[in-house]
Parts: sequence; structure tokens; C-alpha cells
Amino acid sequence: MDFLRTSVIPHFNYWIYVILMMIGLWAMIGKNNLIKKLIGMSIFQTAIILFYVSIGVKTGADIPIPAHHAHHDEAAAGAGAREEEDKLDPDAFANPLPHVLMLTAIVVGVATLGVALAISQSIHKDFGTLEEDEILEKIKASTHDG
Amino acid sequence: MKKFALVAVIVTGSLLLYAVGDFPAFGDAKSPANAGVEGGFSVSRYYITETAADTAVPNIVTAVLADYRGYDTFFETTVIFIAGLAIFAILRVANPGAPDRRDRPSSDSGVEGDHNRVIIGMTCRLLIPVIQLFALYVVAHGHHSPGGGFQGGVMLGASFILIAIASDLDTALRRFSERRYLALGCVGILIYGGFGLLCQLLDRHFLDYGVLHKLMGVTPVMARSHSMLGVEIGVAFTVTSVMFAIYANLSTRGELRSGL
Amino acid sequence: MAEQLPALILLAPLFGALLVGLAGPRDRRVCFPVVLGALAVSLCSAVGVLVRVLAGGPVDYFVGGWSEPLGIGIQLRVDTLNGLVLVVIAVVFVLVGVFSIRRAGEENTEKSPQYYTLFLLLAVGVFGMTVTGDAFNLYVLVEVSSLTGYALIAMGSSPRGTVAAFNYVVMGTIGASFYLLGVGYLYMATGALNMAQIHEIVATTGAGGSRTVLVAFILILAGLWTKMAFFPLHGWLPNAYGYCPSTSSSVLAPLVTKVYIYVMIRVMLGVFGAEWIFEHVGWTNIVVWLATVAILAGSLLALAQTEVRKMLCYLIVAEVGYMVGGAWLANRWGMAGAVYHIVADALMTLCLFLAVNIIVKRTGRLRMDAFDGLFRKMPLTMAGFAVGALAMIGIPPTAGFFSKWYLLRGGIESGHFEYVAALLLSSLVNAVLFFRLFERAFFGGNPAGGHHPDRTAAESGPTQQGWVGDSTLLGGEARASTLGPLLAAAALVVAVGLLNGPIVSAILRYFENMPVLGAP
Amino acid sequence: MIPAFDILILVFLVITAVIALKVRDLLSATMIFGIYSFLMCLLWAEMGAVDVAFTEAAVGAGVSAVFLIATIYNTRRRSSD
Amino acid sequence: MDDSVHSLLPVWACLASLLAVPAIVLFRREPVLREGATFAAGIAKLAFVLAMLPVVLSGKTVECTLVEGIGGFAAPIRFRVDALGLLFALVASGLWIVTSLYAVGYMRGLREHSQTRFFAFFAVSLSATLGVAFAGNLLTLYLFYEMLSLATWPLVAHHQDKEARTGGRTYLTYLLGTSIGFALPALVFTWQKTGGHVEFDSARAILAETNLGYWPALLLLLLFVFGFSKAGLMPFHSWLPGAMVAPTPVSALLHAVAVVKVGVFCVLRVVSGVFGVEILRAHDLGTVLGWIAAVTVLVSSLIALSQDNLKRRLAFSTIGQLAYIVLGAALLSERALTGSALHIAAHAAGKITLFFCAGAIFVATGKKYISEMAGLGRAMPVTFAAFFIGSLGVIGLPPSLGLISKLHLVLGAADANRAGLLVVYLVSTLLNAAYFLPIVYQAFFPRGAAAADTPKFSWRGVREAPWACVVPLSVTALLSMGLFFAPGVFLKLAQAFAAGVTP
Repeated sequence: MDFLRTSVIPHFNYWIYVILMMIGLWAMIGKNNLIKKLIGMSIFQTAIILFYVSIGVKTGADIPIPAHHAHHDEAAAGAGAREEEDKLDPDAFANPLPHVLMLTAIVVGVATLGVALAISQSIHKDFGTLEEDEILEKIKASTHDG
Repeated sequence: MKKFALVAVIVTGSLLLYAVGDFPAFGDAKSPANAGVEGGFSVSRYYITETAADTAVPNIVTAVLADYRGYDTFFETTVIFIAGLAIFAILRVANPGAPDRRDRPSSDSGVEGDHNRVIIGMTCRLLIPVIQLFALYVVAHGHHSPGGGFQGGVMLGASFILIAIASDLDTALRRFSERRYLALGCVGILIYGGFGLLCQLLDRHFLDYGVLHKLMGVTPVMARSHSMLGVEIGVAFTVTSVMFAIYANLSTRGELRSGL
Repeated sequence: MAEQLPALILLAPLFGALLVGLAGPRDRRVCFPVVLGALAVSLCSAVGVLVRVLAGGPVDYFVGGWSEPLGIGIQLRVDTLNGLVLVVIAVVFVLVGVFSIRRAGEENTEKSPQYYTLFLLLAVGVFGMTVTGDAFNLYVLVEVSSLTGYALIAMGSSPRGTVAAFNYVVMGTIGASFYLLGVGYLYMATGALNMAQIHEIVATTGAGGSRTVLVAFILILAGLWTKMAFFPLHGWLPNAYGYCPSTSSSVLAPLVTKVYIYVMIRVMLGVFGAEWIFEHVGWTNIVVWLATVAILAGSLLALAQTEVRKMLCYLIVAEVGYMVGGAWLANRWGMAGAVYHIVADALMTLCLFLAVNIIVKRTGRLRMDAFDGLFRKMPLTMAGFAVGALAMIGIPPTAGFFSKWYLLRGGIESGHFEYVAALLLSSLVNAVLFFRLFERAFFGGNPAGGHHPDRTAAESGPTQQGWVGDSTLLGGEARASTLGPLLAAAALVVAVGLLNGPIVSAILRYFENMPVLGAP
Repeated sequence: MIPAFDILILVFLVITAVIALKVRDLLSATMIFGIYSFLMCLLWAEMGAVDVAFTEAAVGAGVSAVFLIATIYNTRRRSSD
Repeated sequence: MDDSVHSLLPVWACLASLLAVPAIVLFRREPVLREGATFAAGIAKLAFVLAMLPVVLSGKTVECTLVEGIGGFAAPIRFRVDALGLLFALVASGLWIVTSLYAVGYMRGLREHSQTRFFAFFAVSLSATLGVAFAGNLLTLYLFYEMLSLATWPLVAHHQDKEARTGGRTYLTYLLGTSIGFALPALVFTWQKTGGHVEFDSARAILAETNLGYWPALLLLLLFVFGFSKAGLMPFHSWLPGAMVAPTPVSALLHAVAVVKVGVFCVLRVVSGVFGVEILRAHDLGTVLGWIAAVTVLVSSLIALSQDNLKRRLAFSTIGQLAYIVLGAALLSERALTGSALHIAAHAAGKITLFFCAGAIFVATGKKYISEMAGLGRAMPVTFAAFFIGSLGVIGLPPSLGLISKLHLVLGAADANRAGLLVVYLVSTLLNAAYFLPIVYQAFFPRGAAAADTPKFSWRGVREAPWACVVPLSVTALLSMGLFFAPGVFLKLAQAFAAGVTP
């Protein structure tokens, strides 16, 4: 219980991210169905994104769009905004950098998923199945014949 | 394989958990990631405090995405383009034989009956313009609110996908033909890269938008802001066309003929 | 203009790709000149940058002009290490570009514009990985090159190739994600993404001692090892490269693993720092043993193959072991050997793959019997193959000998005799492998064979005497567009071997300020 | 400290992930994966990462699911595991 | 030894045969021109070598750097011609001309296939041999050593049948295996210890200073000696009998002169140029090496006795004779080293004659086995006379150069106070006589059943091989004999070498 309070609870996000990631990894390696593998891959990737987003969290901080709340109309005012923005408290806004990085990662994730799905359709065209063991059997059979 | 997977999972998991104990507390504003190491220079603090002065864009995420780390985003767009191209290269069959739907189990189909089709068709007809309008808003308003070229592009692409789902792919393809989306994917990156190249032609580094004020007639800071909008539009072009391209190929096994 | 060179290296193929993507489907004839032109620009820029680096030290390029304060933008940085790698990559791309002039059209009839676009985008990816100075940007470019790689392997592949491509996607994603996670850990501990900045923080502050950085290092290493097919994470490679279209394998096999080796060395020296790795962490022994196992396993698995291309794929696995081991010997000879081996191995693998692809295409056979009597039928192709093979074995004066030489020196100096032994054993295995092929090429395809003292005069007349059976010397040869790159690659293998002096001394100069690697 | 709301979502995330991988009907699996994505997006929005959440909503719960369904439609709906 | 002359002569000597290769390939349809090219190259080569003779005899060396500072450090690809190198080069290039003539006769006589390939690789092999002879440092030596292994492989497996392939495989397995497995690490290790100074004499000087321990020194020595397995020391000898499947000219030149002599030459170089007599004496390593060689001498001689295939018997005899030379080097006395160097020439002249004879017998009669040769002397008197002279040279009986070299070796053993090894020399000489002389005797004076079949000698009954075979073997036989009376140049070179390396 003590362990739970001192190391799990303060880092609960991180624990969950590890668990999700391992679920994904397990599916990617151990699952037999190719689509399941890909779902696992997506879970794996979102777990990493969760990790990154967790890094950037500051308790009680605002979303990283200062003008959105403070001064709607002055946002585009360039030099005028400058003096005011100088007073921004960096601790009052969530860390924007992980968010930026993760936008990229999400995009990469969907791109990979698309390509992988295309390849699995192509496999289905060739082998008529998406189960890994059946595919391997068919490959083995074809090499014995030829 | 399962055993191997289990071993890999256990090893990796325990490795990751080993480090968790060392992490700064969740939500700590003074952690190295949020505030730099031992009070040193922190990139993320710089972004929060200086974005407005540097780029005049209120949404820090957009500013970092399209300007400070615009190079990343440029390649992110390229990745999307590659995905579209890859799926085309892998799946597309040029001269499909007679449409053969026998091997497809019809129960798998998400669409049932013709009367449903009418309802769905009408709903979509009403919905799609709204979605598209909102998507354009998301692209354009990315400076001020969450969103930007990527999100807007996905929505725009989704609207075409919706057309395909509601009626059929041919209808969607009549509006957005294969030739057009392949070209538009290129054009999107070309717009993005064009901004960068323009900066190089004006003797600055790639994507150094500030120098474009010479062409735009505004201050360098505003030139950055405007260029970001231009860049986001490029991203939106590519994402829209690629999302639709992926769907079109995946749903018809690359035959581009009345799929899902 | 000279200032723009680092960016130009990858922008040229990028815009070339877009041009091909736009104009290619309308007119195929546009593709090839654009591809070659873009790659030529890359090559010239790479050479230009290297010359500048050698003359005046590292060249920095700040994308978006965000140079002050350091770290807010993305930095490109070219020094001796990656300058060299850039030139080699560019050379390989140009040669494979010429090689694919007609092959791409034959293998992907409908999709050759798309093929060329992907080909150029692959160039963008690997160039980008090499020049970047930002840890996260590296991830994005890893994905650029991986996705193009998946597509190049899967398009027009045989069924087995497609299955291999799927495995490659899964393994590749695991590898890239581990790298991404590692960067996340680093960011968590240091708050920086710029490689130089991370290095400074790890070296000078307490962050270097944290568990987070250690795990980050392990994750990054594991990710890169997966990507470079370091045994036992090599499973995806042999089938993926063995069953994909020939033009794709010709460019992927020589470059991809090598670029990841470079990335590993860059991460080791440029992000974590040699001191931190070899003194603070100090797993030299374990990794060198792993490398030893990789070398042996790769060689033995290669020995068990019946198909030539797959045999070469397993040799790549062994070569990866060479380089990882060399980089982890923790002295400057090993490190220099590893870097030099990147150059040498890229060229000799190119040589072998080009030759084997020509041969497989010509004979239509994948197995060893494709080589029967080839010295007679295709002397020039076989000459190219022989140069590559001798380099693999490590016969002087090819580049392969000298890289092995430096690696051996490193191994002996650091006392890792198991690595030395593995290196030598793998040379021997290579000798067996390639002489098996040479034997077929020399003497095969002559079923009667044998010694015929009683052969009649008519049979042993002048037509039988030459080593060229046909009426013309090069009657059975491949086209000039495929043969040219092969012979150029072979010539480069020898040239790089003879020029190893200047190359290695330049690399050694780069390590001068790393005392942990041993004093000069 | 983490708000209870977060903890709830996190627990649900694990549950949905496991179910998505356990269900033998791939279409259901995709739907559950969509729910997983949606929960994830909620979580991120709550953590202040609005842009990421928005993107995940559009991509993870939207387009990815559509891609998966398109593939399942063209291949086989049932899986052996 | 101090002053050296810079000249491109060694390069030209080395390249002469390599440059002939394109001509050989080009004239593949014109056998006359093709072989003309071979002869022209041979004569040019010998001329270049001879041109260096005065310089070397005057106690200087000829040097030439091909690639400056390979590795950017201290070991360029460099030629350096000293007495030993020149002696070897002289033997190899001189005998190449004779062998070429013989090869023409042999190959045409048997209507062999792929003659162009044969002559081309022959020329390449000779270039590599001279490269080894002139190598100025270990790296260059290794480079040409490997080149020789590869260039001779197509020659060994020339017949392309199963037996030839097996022989070829054994050949490469042993040679490449040992050179990569043993010699290369030894080379790297030496490089490491000397900091890149692998020039022959400077390596010795530095190695002497570094003061290697006994075991490292022994290990290094053994790696080198077994690494250069062309020297045929047991247990890495069995490639040599296997390689006898090659056509006889190949066996003759390569396996009596070039290849195997390159092996012992490398050993001599390592012993004299890398270790140096002092280190070997200090650690008493000569004894170890000497006994390895002694065992090889005795065992191979005994095996030779039991061989019925003539070429195999010659092969085992070669193994024994090579071990003589190594043994001479191991004795570490000046006279023994002189004998070693001289024996390179003596054995070459003798053994090449024997191989020529074996080939001539095969061409003329198709007989390979000694048991079939009884009484053959009456049909082929010239050949068997030459065989007799050649045997004398190998056994070391007058009148042949073999006597002089063996005398030096034996005296060297006495100088070094090694009675055991001296006995080995004497016993093996008896064995040599036992496996060679009966062949000749049987050929001329058959007994038993063979005697009955053999016609009485008459000039009309002579059935010699073609003149192109007979002339070379007579020339080499005469050479072997002539050098007994005028060993001048060779003896001087050998003495100069020995004097230069012993304190």
C-alpha cells in the first residue's frame, strides 16, 4: 500500500502509459490476426503520445493559447501585444512543445496504419487470409511445391 | 511467438517502470521538460513567453508547429504524402477485371437496404457542406484556436469520404478524381516548400518567413504569421487529398470502383 | 548560395519528387532526367559541403533562421562524420538512379512515376536523417525513409515479399516508436531536443546520472538496433530485401542499415557523448559480445541459404555486427573503422546487389545455379561482382580489407579478442560463400566438364580456347545502363580502399577532442 | 496529484484496449478501438493538450476507424484470436 | 644496406606480366601471338630484374613507393629490393620463360581447353610473385600474397572436373583460411605493437625495443609461420598434394617455384625482417620453429616413400624441402641462412626439372604412376636423364646446386650447435635418395615382369614428348648442374642476405 501511495499514485499516468504500451507491444508481436496487430500498433503509438502529453502537464495551467482567454481582439496587433506578452507567466500555460511533437506523431501513426492496411489487403489478395499462421503455412507449402 | 511476445513485454515493461520512479512528479511546472535543467535555458518557456513577440500568433502550438519547428511539419506533411503514394503504389490496379463481389461476404457490409440509403443520402447532403465549411474555418482559424491545416485537412478529407459512404465511391470520385487528388497532394507540399524556397531565394535560410515581408509589405513579424497561414493551407491540401486517396484505395482494393 | 548547401542536399530530391509526382503521370519521359538531375544536385551539394567542412570545420544551418537562442528551431549540422556519409549516400543514389533507368519501368509498368517519386523521397529521408541536428526531427525523417522503404518493398513484390513488408512495417514501427520514446525520456530529463544541447546537459549537469537518461539511452539504442537489423532483431530484413523488386533492393540494402549505424554513432557521440557512454555506462563488453554473436550468426545463417539474394541479406546482418562492435570498442580505431566501414560497406553491398540483380534478371533464377558459367557469359558483370565479393572477404586493396583492418586494430587494442576472432571467422565464411559462387561461375554450366586429353582437334579449336564462348566479347552482357553503375561501384570500392589513408585520418581528426577514445 | 476523473479515464483506457484486442469480431474491435481513441482524446483535452485532442478525435476515432473498417470490409470480419 | 636507390624498376618488373594479360586476352584466337606476348613479357621481366642486379650486388637496395602512407600513417605500399628478394625474383622470372615454353608444348600436346584463361592467370600469378619478392613491408607482402592465392586458384582447378574442384577448394580453404585466420591478425598485432612501422627492418628494430614476452612472441611467430601456409609446414600442408590436380606446368612453376617459395620466402622475411635473429635467439624461439620444421621434413619424406602417383610423391618431397628452408631459417646462424636462401634457388631448379619430367612422361605415355614406369627410361632417355639430374639436385648430391645449399645448411646446423637438427638433415637426405633414385633405376633397369616387357634400347624406340617439353626440362637440368660449377651470383646474393640479418 505504501508503495502504491509513494510511487504509483503520483505517477499514475506513467504507469498506465506503460501498461497500454505493453498491451500494444504484446498484440503487435503475439497476435495472430494482422488487423489485430495493427490495432495493437495504434494502441502502442497512442500510449507513447500519452506519455509525451503527460510530460507537458502543469498542475493548474491553462491551455497554451494565451490570447484565447486574455485578449481576443489584440492577438494580431504585433508590436502592441509585445509589451503585454512579456509579462506572461510561463508556468501558467501547459508546455506546448510536447503537443507539437505529438501532432507529428499522430500523423505518422495514421500514415503507417494506412500503409500497413494496404499491405494487409495485398496479402489477403495473395493468400486469402489474414491469419499469420495460415499465411506461413501457405508459404511453406508453396516453397515445397516449387 | 506468444511466449516471445510475453518475454519482450515483461522485459520492456520492467525497464520502463524502472525509470518511472525517477520521473518528476506529474504536473510539476518546474520539471526539466517544462522549465529547463536546474534553471537553465528552457525551450518551452521561451515558446510561451516569446511566441507573441516573434510571430504574433496567439496559439503557441500553431506557432511552434508551423514556424519554430516548421521543418518537422514540412516532413510530417511529406510523410502523409508518402503514405498516399505508397498505398497507391501497393494497391492500385490499373485495369481491374469485371467487378467480382462474390467473394465478399455481404453480411460484412456496413450498408443495408435501399431505404436506408435514402435517409443516409439526405442526411449527408445536409451535413457535408457544414462539415466542409467548418473544416475551412479550422484551417483558417488555427492561429487563434485549436486546429490548423492538419485537422482541417482531415475533416475535409472526411467529408469526401462521407460522400463516398453515403452514395458510392464513383460519386465522390466525380467530384474529386484520382488525377486531381494525386496532383493536389503534390501541390500542397509544393505550397509549403514554395514558402521555404522563396525565403532561400531571398538569401535566408529555408522557411525563414520573416524575410517575406519584402514581398508582403508588412512587418517581418506579421509576415511570419501570414506565411504560417499559407503553409497551413498547403498542409490542408495534402492531407485532404491523401485521406481521400487512402480511403478510395482501401475501400475498393485499389480498383476505385463502387467500394464500401 | 554556398550557405544553402546543407538544405539543398535534401531539398533537391524533394522538389524533384514533387515534379515527378506532378508531371510524371502525364509524360513518363520526364521522370528519369528529373531524378538524375535532382540527385546530381544532391551529390554536388554533398561534395561541396564536405569540402567546406574539411576546410573550415562543421557547417551549421538553422531552418527558419531560429539560431538564437540555440534549440528553439531545428538545426542542421554537417561535420566530417556525416559529410562523408552524405557523399556516399549521394553516390549510391546516383548509381542506383542510373541503374533503374529501364528497370523501374519493367518491374512496375504502370507505376514508374510513383516509383521514382518514392525513390527520391527515400533519398530525402536518408539525407535528412544524416544532416539533422535535432533528436525529434530525426524521428520524423526516420519515418519518411521508413514509409518510403515499406512502399518500395511492397510495390510489385511477390506474395512472400508482401508478407515480409508487413513484418517490416510492424518491426519498423516498434523500432521507430522506441526511438521516439527514448527521445521523450531525454526530453523529460533535459528539456531539450537539440542534440548539442542534450549533450551539454548530459555531460555537465546531474541529469546524466538519472535513471531516466539511462533508460532513454537503452530505448534509443534498442530502437535503432531494430531498424538496423542488429541480430537478434534482424528478423525482418532477409525476406524484405530478398523478395522485393530489384531496383528497390539495390538502393535499400546498401543504404538503410548503414544510415542507421551512422545514426547510432551520432547518437552515441553527439547526444550522449563518448564519456558518458564509455565511462558512466560502460557496457562495452556486453555490446561487443552481442556484436560478436551477430557476426557469427549472420555468417552462419548466410551459409545456410540457397538463394543468392537472401545470402547477401544475411551478410548484411553480419556486417551490421561489424559496425556495431567497432563503434562499441571504445577506442578511436574501432570507431574510425566503423565509420569507414559504413562507407566501404555501402559501396560493396551496392556492388553485390547490383550484380546479383542483373544476374537474377538475366537468368531468371534466384538460386546459386544462376551463376553457372557466368564468367564466360557475362564477364563484366562477374568482374563487378568479384570486386564486391573480394571486398566482402577482405582482400586487399579493396575497401573491405582496410575497414576490417581498422576494426581488427581496434579490437586488438581494446583486448576484445572474441570480436577479432569473429571478424576473422566471418571473413573465412565469406570466402567460402563467394568462392562457392565463383566456382560455379568459372566452371559451372559445363555439364560434360572435365579434363579431355583426348578431345578432338575440332572441338578444341580456337573457338573453344577463349574464356568468352560467344563470338563477341560482351555478347551475353547486360545493358550499359545497368552495367555502368555496377562497374562504377566496383571502381569506387577499390578507390575507397586505396584512399583509405586520407579518409581515415580525416575521421580520426574528428575524434581528436574525445579523450575517452584514446589519445592520438 | 491526478484528478479522479483522469484516473477513471485511465482505467477505462486499459479496459477498452484489452477488450479491443480480445474481441474476435474485428468490426466490434474497431468500434471499441474508436471508443479507446475517444477516451484518449478526452484525457488529452483535460490535460490541456487541446490541439492533440482535436487531432486524435479527427484521426484516431474518425479516419483510422474508417480505414480499418474499409479493410475489414474487403477482407474477413472474424479473427481467430 | 643503408643506401638505397630509388627507381621504378621493381614496378616495371612486377607489371611486365600483368600488362601482358590484355594482349593475351586480345589474341585469344591467335595462339602464336598470344604465346608470343607471354614470352615477350617474360623476357622483359627478366631484363628488368637483371637490371637491378648490379645495384643490389653492390650492397644497395632499390626502393619505390607506390601508394604513399596507406592508412595515413607509416605503412605505404612500397617495394624494396634487397638481396633475398632479388634472388627469389631472379629464380621466378627466369624459370617463367622456360615454363612458358614447356606450357606451350604441354597444353598443345594435350589439346587442353581454355588456354587463354590459363596463360592470362599464369601471367597474373607471376606479377603477384614478384610483388611478394619485392615487397618492402608486411602490408605489401600480404597484399600480393593474397593476390597470388586468388590468381592461382583458376589454374589449380583448371580441369573443371570433380577432382579439380575438390583440389581447388582445398587449396583455397587452406590458403585463404590460414592467411585470414592467422597471418592477418598477426599482421594487425605487429602493426599495433610497432605503431604502424611494418617496414621490414624498422619493424625489427622497434619490436626489439618493445621487448615482447615469451608467449606473445611465440604466438606471433606461430601465427605468421602457419599463416603463410604456402610454406607447407605441417599440419597445414595438405593443400599441396591436393593442388597437384593442376596441369603439370602449373605444378611445376607454381608448386615448385612460385607459390610454395612465396610461402617460405614470407617465413624468411618474417624471421629476418620482423623478428630478427636477436629476439628469436633471446627467447629461443628458433628451437620451436626448428622442431616443427624437422617433424615436417621427416614425416613428409616418409609419406613420399609410400606414394605411387609420381606427382604426389614430388609434392610430398616439396613439403619436405620447404621445411628444410624453414629449418635453416630457424637455426639462426649465418651459414644456415645462406643455405636457406640458396636452397630456394637450388630446390627450384631441381624440382621444376622433376615436374617437367613427370609432365613429359604423361604427355608422351599418359602414365601417372611410378609402378607403371619401369623400363620407360629406354623409351625416354632424355627425360629420365634429366629426372636423374633433378633428383640429384633435390637430394643434394654433386653435381648440383643442391649440394652447395645443403652443405651450408648442415654447416649452419653445426654452427648453431644443434646436433639433433643436423641428424634430421642427414636422415632426410637418405630418405630423399630412397624415394627418388629407385624410380630412375627402375626406369633404366627394370626387373621382374617389367623387364620382360621392355624392349632393348634402340634409337628408333625412343618416344620422347614434344620438343617444347623436352627442351625446357633439359635446360633446367643443365641449369641445376651448371650452377654447381658457377653458383656465383646466387651464392653472393644469399651471403649478402645472411650477412645483413645476422649480427
